[in-house]
Amino acid sequence: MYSEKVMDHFTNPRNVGEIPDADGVGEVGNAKCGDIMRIYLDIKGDIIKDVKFKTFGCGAAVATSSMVTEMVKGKTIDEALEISNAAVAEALGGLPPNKLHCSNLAADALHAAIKNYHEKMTKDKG
Amino acid sequence: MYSEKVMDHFTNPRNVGEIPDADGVGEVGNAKCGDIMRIYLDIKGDIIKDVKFKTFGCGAAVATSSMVTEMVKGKTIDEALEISNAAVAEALGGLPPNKLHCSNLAADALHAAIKNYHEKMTKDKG
Amino acid sequence: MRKVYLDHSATTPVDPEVASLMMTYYTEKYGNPSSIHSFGQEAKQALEEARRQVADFIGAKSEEIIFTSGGTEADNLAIIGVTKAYQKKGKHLITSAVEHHAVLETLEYLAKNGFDLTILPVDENGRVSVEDVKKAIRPDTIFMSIMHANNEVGTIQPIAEIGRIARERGVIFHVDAVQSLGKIPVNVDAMNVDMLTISSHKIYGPKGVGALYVRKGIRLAPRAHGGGQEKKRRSGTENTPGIIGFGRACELSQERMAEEALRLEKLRDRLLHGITERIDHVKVNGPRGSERLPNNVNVSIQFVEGESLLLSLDMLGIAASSGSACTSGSLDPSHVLLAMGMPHEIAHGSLRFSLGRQNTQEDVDYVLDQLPKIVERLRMMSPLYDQVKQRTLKAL
Amino acid sequence: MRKVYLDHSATTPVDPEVASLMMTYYTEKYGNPSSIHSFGQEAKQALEEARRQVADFIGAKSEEIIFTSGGTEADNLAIIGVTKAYQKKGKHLITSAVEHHAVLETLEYLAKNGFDLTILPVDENGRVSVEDVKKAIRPDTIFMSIMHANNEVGTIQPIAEIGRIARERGVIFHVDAVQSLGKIPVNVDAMNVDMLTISSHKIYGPKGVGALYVRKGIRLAPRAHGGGQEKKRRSGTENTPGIIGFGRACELSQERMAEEALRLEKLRDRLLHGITERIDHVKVNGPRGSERLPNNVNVSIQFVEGESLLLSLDMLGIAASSGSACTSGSLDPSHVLLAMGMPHEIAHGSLRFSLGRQNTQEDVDYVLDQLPKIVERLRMMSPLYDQVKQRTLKAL
Ligand SMILES: Cc1ncc(COP(=O)(O)O)c(C=O)c1O
Ligand SMILES: Cc1ncc(COP(=O)(O)O)c(C=O)c1O
Repeated sequence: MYSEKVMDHFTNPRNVGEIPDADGVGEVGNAKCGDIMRIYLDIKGDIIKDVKFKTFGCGAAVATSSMVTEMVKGKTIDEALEISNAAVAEALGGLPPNKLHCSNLAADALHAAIKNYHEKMTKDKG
Repeated sequence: MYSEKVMDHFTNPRNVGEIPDADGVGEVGNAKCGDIMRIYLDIKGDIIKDVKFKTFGCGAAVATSSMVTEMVKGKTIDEALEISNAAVAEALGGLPPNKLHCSNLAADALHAAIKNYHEKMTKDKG
Repeated sequence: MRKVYLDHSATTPVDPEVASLMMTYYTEKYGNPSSIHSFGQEAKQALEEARRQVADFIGAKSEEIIFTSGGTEADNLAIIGVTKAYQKKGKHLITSAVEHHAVLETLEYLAKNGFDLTILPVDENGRVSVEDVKKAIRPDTIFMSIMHANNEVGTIQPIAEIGRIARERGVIFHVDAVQSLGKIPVNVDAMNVDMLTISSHKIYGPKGVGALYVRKGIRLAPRAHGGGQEKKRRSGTENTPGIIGFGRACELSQERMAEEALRLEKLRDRLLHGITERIDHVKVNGPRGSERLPNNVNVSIQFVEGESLLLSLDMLGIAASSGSACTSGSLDPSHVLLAMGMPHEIAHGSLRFSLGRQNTQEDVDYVLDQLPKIVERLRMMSPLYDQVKQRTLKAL
Repeated sequence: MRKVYLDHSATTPVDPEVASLMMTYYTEKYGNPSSIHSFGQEAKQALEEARRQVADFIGAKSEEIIFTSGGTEADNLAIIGVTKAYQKKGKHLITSAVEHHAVLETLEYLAKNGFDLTILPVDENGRVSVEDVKKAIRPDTIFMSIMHANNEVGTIQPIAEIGRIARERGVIFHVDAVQSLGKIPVNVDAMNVDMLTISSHKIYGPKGVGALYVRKGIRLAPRAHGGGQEKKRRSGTENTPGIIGFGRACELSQERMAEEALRLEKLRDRLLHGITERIDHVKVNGPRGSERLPNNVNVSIQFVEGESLLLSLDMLGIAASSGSACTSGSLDPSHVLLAMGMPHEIAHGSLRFSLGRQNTQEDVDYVLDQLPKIVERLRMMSPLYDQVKQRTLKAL
């Protein structure tokens, strides 16, 4: 069903956990649908220094969460905003068709975290 | 499909053949239906002295023809008239349900031969 | 790696004796039972012997058995065949909310095509109420389908009572007994049943074979047109090797059932109790004791998702199944768990273990050893579990 | 006793290699392909590999193959599934008089339920005329079903030409290729076909498995409701071992076909000529040469009845089949022979020998040795033969 890469990320997910007092936190999905992804960002200047995730969901949900954290670490915010759900799936060597919708939201969680960071910044400034 | 007794009568049919100048000849069925049975009788007084048959038809048609000739030999005409198609099938240990109609006409052929005998008698007398 | 197959409700291995019997009919006695030569007649005889074996197992007569390609086809044939034959009598149909999709989807298809369908609710253990059945029957009710035992949570329905009511009210009663056959007694007379579906691959027979029992006198419109096999009720060259395998599997099940059910019940309870003892925030789904299939364990493990559990178990050689929506690719988890009143978020984390002949106590203990570690690992990853620890989310 | 099986058009033995492959999937790799654990995924992979093998053999894409329980189900699904999906476009259907019952009876069922059916005649060799096809198509024609090769007399139809016309006129074209597969090339593109039925047990695969090819873009209403297998087009737990056997059987057929067809053609002609040389009053049914299946021999032997011939042959170990009415228990002999203009009385005495992989020249010579004696014996018993000798009945 899943590619080896997906199974690798599911079995040994990278960057699991939380960042206390994170600069940005984003969450998508809900328990009713069976998938929740939460992403924590540590941002210095323009750069994503550290990233962690917590996910409730299927194999694809865990693997895409893990993969997006790998893809984004060390990148600028603008670069991070360019990462799409499709790009995450592709980096994993593809996902089964029925997993492309509800379980492939990791990039959305990332973008939500960045949005949260921007909002905090604006509040801090304001 | 067929009982052993049917197969025995099919393989080694009794009394196949014709009786030249038979006292009675009866035929039922037609080639279109796939079954023709013809029975020849040699009658002395009231007694069926000899009987032969020729049959075009399936295994059941041949076996019932053979069986009826065995059943009738040496019997009186009245006894012969009491033999029914069902009795022939029973004597053979039964027939498959789909053979009980079109292929189980040997007693009818016998009765036709007796009728033919009576007709001849009447003509001779008349 | 150790392999522990605990998905016998999905399918079973073919009994080696059954398989080797089938081999003979694939390669040596391969005649078409419609042929009149010896090859054909030899196959025909074996086919009729299998029909007798199947009929015997459910207390029916041979001529009341129609062989099909499986439980799904038998359910479809029962429902569509009978409603077509009796549609002039009425248009109302009854079923329950926890039926297998082969029943539910077929009835829903009819509901979209001029029939009127009542779907009975179930209680929190998945049981249909006899009172509800009584109330649901109308003068124009022609047909009712209620399963014997549920494939997900193992709930056994009060079929004999429901059947008695159906008979009193002149409603044709179909029962899907795919999951109960071979596990608990199935008898068409004792159960007051008019039609019954069974499937070979759930009882150590081959896949692709099933049967529909149709009580003598019930009319059925055929769905497969052609050579007129199965007394014109199901055309198509008979799957003789498969049917013969099914027949022998019935016979073997019949011999072993009583003893095996006791053995499985012990393993079932050991697994059920072990899980609830070792893992917190776990809910047992379905009834306990004799109202539950002897081989079914179904639990919801909160704050983790079913497919993740399955994949993690699989990596340790344990094969189970789940009522998670992610497994099926739909958004809604198991319709059975939802009908039992379980919230979506908990249903997503459900696991079914279904025990079978090869399973031993060591298998159960292996699961009890591994499952808590898996759950712990997944909960550490779960944003929901945090909230429980912080008491912002309600736990079971 | 010598055993000579000459009824390969009725069914074939399963190739030993195919059978042993199936065994593995019955007893070891027995997972349900819908399960996400390794047992299930292993089965799923093998299932998809089989789909590719089947698709390859007929020049289709994997996703255009729907597995069924046999040729009969595939024919039914094609005809009922497509007419249901397209009934708003028109109600006129076309077929030929020599189709298999799985096609004819299904279409006749539709004709009784609001559709309009044209049944095309055939010539004395059993061939449909392309001109007749052209004339039969009306503006409201939605569907046409013409078989590739006839199961009784081996006539090969001009499918590619008929398909071209169907495409030009926007008529969906279904072909029953159950008898041609593995004997002559079958290619859905070269044949201009939209749907194609094939069956495993005619090509040394297991009984109870078939497939329907449905060209991409053609809509099909499903007939089996349930778990949504086969992309929701045919619900029911997949008969994985059977399907895997079918896949491998296709591959083996593909490898061996060209050579085997030449070998069988020689045996066929030896048998045909041998019979007509050794027995008088015999008619060869169906065309000669390349318009006939390489493995089919069909003759009518006048003044004797088919079932008697079959039984007599069977007692000598020879398995054949007949177009006699007595075989089927109906009054009318083969609808195919009647459609070819043969009188009833001659059709009753028809015999089909269908050759296969195990048959040798010795087998053919054994038949040529025995058949004349049998015919002689039966003719001696036949009241019709007398008449011929007395010249009161017309002989061929
Ligand atoms: C209760 C129930 N009914 C019907 C079916 C369908 O049977 P089959 O798998 O033989 O199509 C199943 C199994 O999937 C089942 O569990
Ligand atoms: C031409 C043709 N179509 C359809 C069928 C039916 O296929 P099956 O035997 O797999 O049901 C047959 C074989 O009986 C056949 O010869």
